[in-house]
Order: sequence, then structure tokens, then C-alpha cells
Amino acid sequence: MAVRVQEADFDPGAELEALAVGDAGIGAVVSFTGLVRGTGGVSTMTLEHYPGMTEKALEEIEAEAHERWPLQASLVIHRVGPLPPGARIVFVATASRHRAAAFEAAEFLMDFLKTRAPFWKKEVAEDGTARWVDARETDDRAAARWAR
Amino acid sequence: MAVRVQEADFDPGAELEALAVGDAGIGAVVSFTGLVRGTGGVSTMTLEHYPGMTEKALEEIEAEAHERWPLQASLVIHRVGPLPPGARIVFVATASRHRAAAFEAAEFLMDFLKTRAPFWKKEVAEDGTARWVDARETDDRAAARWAR
Amino acid sequence: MRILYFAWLRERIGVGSEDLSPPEGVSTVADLVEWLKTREARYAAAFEDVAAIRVALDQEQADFDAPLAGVREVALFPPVTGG
Amino acid sequence: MRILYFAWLRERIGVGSEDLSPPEGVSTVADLVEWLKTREARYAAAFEDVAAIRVALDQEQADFDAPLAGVREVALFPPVTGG
Repeated sequence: MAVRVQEADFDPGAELEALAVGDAGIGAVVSFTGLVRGTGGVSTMTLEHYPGMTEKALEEIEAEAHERWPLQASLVIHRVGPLPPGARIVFVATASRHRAAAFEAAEFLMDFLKTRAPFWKKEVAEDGTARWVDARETDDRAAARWAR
Repeated sequence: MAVRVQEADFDPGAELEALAVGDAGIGAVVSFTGLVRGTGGVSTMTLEHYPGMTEKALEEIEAEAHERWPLQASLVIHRVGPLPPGARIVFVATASRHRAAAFEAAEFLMDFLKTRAPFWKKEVAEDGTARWVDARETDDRAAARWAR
Repeated sequence: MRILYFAWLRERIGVGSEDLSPPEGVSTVADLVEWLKTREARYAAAFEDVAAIRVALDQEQADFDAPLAGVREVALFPPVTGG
Repeated sequence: MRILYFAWLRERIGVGSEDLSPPEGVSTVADLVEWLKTREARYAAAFEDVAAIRVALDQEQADFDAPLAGVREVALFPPVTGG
């Protein structure tokens, strides 16, 4: 169980390898990697965040996932700062005995991260114009399905 | 879109990297890795399959996933032969513009692989006794939810 | 007709594949299994619980009432357990 | 009281954080925002559509009717868009 907020890139393969080590009961590992899309003329995506609250919010979301599903391990990495198209932005990984828990927990982590963690995306286009990305209603709906 | 049936191990990090290369529209990559659990005194898990039909079945399942969801890329790897505890057995990865399609397609691929692809698992315990793994009813139920 | 067996079915019958010519009247998968059971005790034992057996005809999943006409490869096996 | 602004709210107001002492009578988040709007035009412009603003009190998400008593850090920002 770990969260990391960092400017640096990360290595999904190494993270997946480390996640499953040391617990012989793990049978299923799910990962999600979010990338900066290079379509629509975006030249840079800048991630702003709220230092302090970000880590807290991610840790709370992760703790809730462990409370809801029998997870042996999990990891959330979110990058901040300016990122070029194709760059990794976010990584979520979950490990469990069976696949249903690992899949559901990973989706839950992403849905809550998208609606509760204090990150804001700003797109700079190739012509230099900048715009803050609008929140998506589909993200709110995705998060709402986990209500209990 | 690719399927591979092989004795050799694979590198999830390298596979994820290759999957997302060359399509700037990819924003979400989901992976599932299945591991041999080392609990319950299992010393070797042997995967038998039906050469010819295996590849065909996996390709059909993958084609159906592409028909149901807007995927930019996908990959299915399944190992055969004897595998020790902790070894990777199966890898499924999907890439799409948004995360919902990537998650759902990966779950669909796993559910159908578990119930339609001709693989059979035999466990050999530390005391030398062998048993064929029984099919799980939960896998049938998981596959049934994709009926349409 | 080539007949393939997998997993514990292969172990109980003792071979992974064989070429057989079923007699006239064997027109469906169910007929084939009934005929196999009459051949030897090991077949009768292997097919004791036909509900536990799945079939593929020319590498496509099929039902027990599927016709065998034109089929070159019949595979009989327990429910799959990969993944 | 430390007040933080993020994303386009920070850009419109022109600072990321400031230490302010709201007058008596400012007891909820809604009161605070109304008071900020009276300070300068840039605040009035930034908070034109309060439905588009979210708030965290001492780094925990909160509602506009939440009381400010005992709160040290108020963060105002648009809906989050990470991930």
C-alpha cells in the first residue's frame, strides 16, 4: 500500500514486479496506466496539484479500496508538472488472490482519483494557447457507482 | 491485436511499452497478469492446451473485444508447460482512448479466456500428488455477464 | 476421424489422439461418446459422467447433439481451467 | 487564516495563497467567498460562478455551508481533473 506524487517518470514493469513479490497468495495483478494523448494538437499537459492534500486524499482512497476488497498490495503513482504527449501521467496497480477483486479495486481507485484527488490539468496547444481541462460528467457517474 | 501461446516467460513492462507506442490517441492502458499461487503446498502448475484451437479461440475472443469496445491495441499471452509458484501464467493488455473501455475489455478477455480457451491446469503438490484443477462456477458467472 | 483427448480424459483413456472410424449410425457427438464407451473399460470409465465433458468439432466449441458429418477432428475434454 | 487557490482560480486571482483575517460574521465557506468577492474586482470575477468552485478545509473536502471555526487552511479550486 503506497502512494507517490512525483515529477519523475516511473517504470510500470518494475512496479508490477515489485508489487507481486513476497506474497505467495497473489494470483492476480491489475494495472492501469494513464497517458497524455497527443491528439487535438496538444503540445504539453501540465499537472498542478495541492501538495499535502494530494497525498492524504490518495492514501484515503487507497485505504478505502483495501477495506472494500481483499487486496494483498496496491500502488498509486501520479505525476505532476509539464508532460509531453505520450508521457505516463498516472499508474494504479492492485494485487489480489483472484481477478475480480484486483479489477474492481483498480477501477475504484481510478474513479475516485479522478473525482477526489486535487489535481488539475492544463493543456497547452501547439499554437501556444492554454486551457484548463474541464471535469467530465462521465467521471462523476463512474465514481457514483461505488456509492454504498 | 495479437495472441501468443508460449512456454517462455514474458516481460509485462516491455509488453505495455510496446502496446502504447505509435498511436497518439491512446490515453488508457490496462493490464492483467495471472500468477501461479504458491499457497496450499503447490510445487508445480502444469498448463496443457490444444494447439491450433487455442490460438484460434484466443483470436476469436480478442476480435470480439475489438468489436465491442473502441480499442487501439490489445495483447493476450498465455504460457503452457510446467510453472513454479510465483510464475506468470497469463497476460492481457488493452489500450483505448478512455479508461472504461480498456478496463471492460480486459475483464471481458479474461472472463472469456477462462471459460472458452482450451487450457487445463494440473497441480502437483510438494508430496508428489497431482490433481487437475476444477473449473470454477464463479468463472462461468463472470463470463455470463457479457451475454448480449 | 481424428479424436483428441485432453487433461484427465487423456490420462484415463491413455492416449492423446487416435484415428477411428465409427460405425454407421454414429451421427452426433453424443452417439460417438456412447460408441466409445462400448469399446473398452477405460473409455467407459473416462466417459462415466458425460455432463463433465466438453467437445470441439474442427477446433470450434460444439454441443453433444452437433452432427459429425464432414467433421475431421473431434476433441473431447473437461471444462477448461486456464488463465 | 491561510487561503489557497488552484488552477484557473489561482490564475484569475493572481496569487496561489494569502493570509487573510475575515471580519466577524464570516462563519461558513459561503460567507468567506461572498466576503472575498467584495474585496476586489478580480475576486468578483473569479467567483462569478460559485457552482463551479470546490472547497477543502484543512485538506479535507467540504461543503459551502461548512463552518470555518477552528479552520487554519481553506483551499478553493475548480472540480479536479487529474488521472
